[in-house]
Amino acid sequence: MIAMTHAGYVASGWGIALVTLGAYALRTVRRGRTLAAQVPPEERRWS
Amino acid sequence: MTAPHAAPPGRATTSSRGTRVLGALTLAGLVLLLGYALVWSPADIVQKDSVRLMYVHVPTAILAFTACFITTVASAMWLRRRSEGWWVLGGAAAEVGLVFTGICLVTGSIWGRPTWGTYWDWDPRITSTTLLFILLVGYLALRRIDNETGDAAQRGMRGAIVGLLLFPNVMIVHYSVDWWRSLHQKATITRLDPTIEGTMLFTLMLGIVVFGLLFTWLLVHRFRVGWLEERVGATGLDQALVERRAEAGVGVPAGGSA
Amino acid sequence: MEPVVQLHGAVTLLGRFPALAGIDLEVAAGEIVLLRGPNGAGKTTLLRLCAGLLPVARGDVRVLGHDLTDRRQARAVRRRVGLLGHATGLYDELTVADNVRFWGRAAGAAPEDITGAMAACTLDGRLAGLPVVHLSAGQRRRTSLACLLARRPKLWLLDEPHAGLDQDGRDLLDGLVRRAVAAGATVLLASHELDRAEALADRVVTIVGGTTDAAVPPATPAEPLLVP
Amino acid sequence: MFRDATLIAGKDLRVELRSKVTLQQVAPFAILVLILFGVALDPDRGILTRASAGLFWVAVLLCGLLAIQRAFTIEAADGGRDALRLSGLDPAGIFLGKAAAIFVQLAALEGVLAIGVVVMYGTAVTGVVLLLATCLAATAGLAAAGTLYGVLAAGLRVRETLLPILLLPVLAPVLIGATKAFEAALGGAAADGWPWCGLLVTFALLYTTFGTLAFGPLLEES
Repeated sequence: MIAMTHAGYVASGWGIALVTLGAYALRTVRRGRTLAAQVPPEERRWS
Repeated sequence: MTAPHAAPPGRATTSSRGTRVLGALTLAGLVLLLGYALVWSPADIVQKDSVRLMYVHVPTAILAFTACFITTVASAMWLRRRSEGWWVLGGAAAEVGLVFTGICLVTGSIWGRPTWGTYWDWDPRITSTTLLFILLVGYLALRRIDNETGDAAQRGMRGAIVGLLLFPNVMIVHYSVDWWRSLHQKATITRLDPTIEGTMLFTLMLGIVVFGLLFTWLLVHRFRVGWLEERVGATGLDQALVERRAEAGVGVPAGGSA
Repeated sequence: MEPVVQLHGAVTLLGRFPALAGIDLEVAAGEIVLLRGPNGAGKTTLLRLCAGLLPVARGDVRVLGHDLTDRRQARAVRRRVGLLGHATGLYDELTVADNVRFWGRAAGAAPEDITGAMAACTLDGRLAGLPVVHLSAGQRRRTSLACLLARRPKLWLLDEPHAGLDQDGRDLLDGLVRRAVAAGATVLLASHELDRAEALADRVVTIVGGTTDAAVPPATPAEPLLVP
Repeated sequence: MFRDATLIAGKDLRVELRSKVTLQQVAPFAILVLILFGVALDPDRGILTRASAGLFWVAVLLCGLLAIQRAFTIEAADGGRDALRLSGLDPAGIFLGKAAAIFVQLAALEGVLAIGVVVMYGTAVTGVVLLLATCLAATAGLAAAGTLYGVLAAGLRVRETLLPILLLPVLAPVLIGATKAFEAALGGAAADGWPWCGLLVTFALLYTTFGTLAFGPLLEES
């Protein structure tokens, strides 16, 4: 690993940021899928 | 956080060609940013490597304020046009903004630990960002309650007024907190302004661009989720009308205007 | 003369629930129309819709020449309408006189209208100085009626007005209604006391399940839903 | 509009005179808050005297919340909102009337609190002109923003818990401005306090104008 001071802080900071964003993105996309299934295709103007 | 794989168009999802391209672009940018932020950009002489957190803290702060601005504009447009789209956009921007504000605060306090030795500091930016977080929580709480009334056009007034005031409030809070704290820190160099130039400046700019793309991608998806929630809600109305009229032993209104 | 109240296919939502699901109704000037129907049929909602208090989800609604689908006109109607319902809008801490004076002056009534209204509702004696919180339901309703009288509305919307009134209270109410109609007002009332209400009304309209299109007048009332 | 405002303010204040809620419940609460600060912050080490400006205004803020919630429970009593809509009163007048009534009650509470702070915290009062100006401007801001968010939260089921979280972050600048202006006045450097007073005046004007415009649609919707 590259010699780095405060490695723990940098890793945890970036780690938490990416994990939170990832989780939020997945949750949103999954919610989108379940909702999209209940709506007739023409209502979804983007696909 | 992979961009949605090439789902066949038409399959029930909120992704589209546009979001897939945007998603791929964001991912590539993120990899590049991580390279620069963690490896290629130099450590700060004073703070050493903890400065690498700046590349996530500063962009998320900027995008948090942008989200509030979008919500205020969306609320203003809703007040003028009363169309559902603006109402959904207001909510989507606020929610994505809340996530970014949360990340900004967490990375800010982690970054503060090695530099100041404390997880919290009455630094004007941290204080006003925290108040911004609570303003967003309040706005979203109000919207959740407002969502219970069925008629989309009529119910959004409360949320729109608070939404309209969101960005002005953020600015007033930011200005007064800044003014309040600057009385105490006239000469000190706060850790947020280490001298930035060269690769550090480039990495920061890259960070702002990449997180901006991510923000947009999330906003588009969250908007579509909100839009679908409205559609599901709306279809419910016709169904409810049929059930209600069934009580009176009557079918769908013969001449009733749609 | 254009009818005072004109509804066609009117739909109104209370939350997500379509309290009114297609109402067709016409009330001519000077007419007294009785709304009949089981609990939860939407009678109260219909009265509040005619008062311009609820948004029109679908269909068209015209009251006193105003199209209520347009919010500004809905607000303009309210000044010319009197709604007497379960809720009286009275301030408990204030006295009867204070309440009638407040609501009267709010509607721009002249002082003599206010004292006249209180006298007409036999409230000018000992009752006037009593805080509303100590009044019986019937007395509260008479005070609320006085507030309505002071505003001289063109359209009277009465939601079970006889409920809680004693014998002479009901005679008083019927007298005031007849006098108002003679003076050019129109009345739409909902009531379960059919004997008294039918004596007063010129015409009866039945509402079930939030609609006036009921195929057959309900022998047995439909499953009543809990609707305000 | 101002005729309606005086009518509403008169009604609210008469309700208050009759029910004496602010006098018998909110005022003692104000004193209680001061005592709690005293108990919590160990009166001997002079913290209370130094922090009296900030503690005063936090107490005012908390009492303000109660006064605002009270102002709108009166309306919700017995179908009051429908009656208000039917009354033909100009919504802007209703807003100004209710804000004025809250302003008067808050001013009275601030009087009580001021005496409490001077007596209990031993604060020497200097720069009285700035103190009064700050009180006027801050209370106007509190009343205007409070009335706007009050009617907004009033129609909702969870209004007791929603109002604080909506209103207090918005009032943070008022708390900062008022405290700083008071500290300048009490610290003898009154000149530094006037810019903060300016902030309070702008805040009050902003919210009064916005409240007058937004009150109608808000009364309409909830």
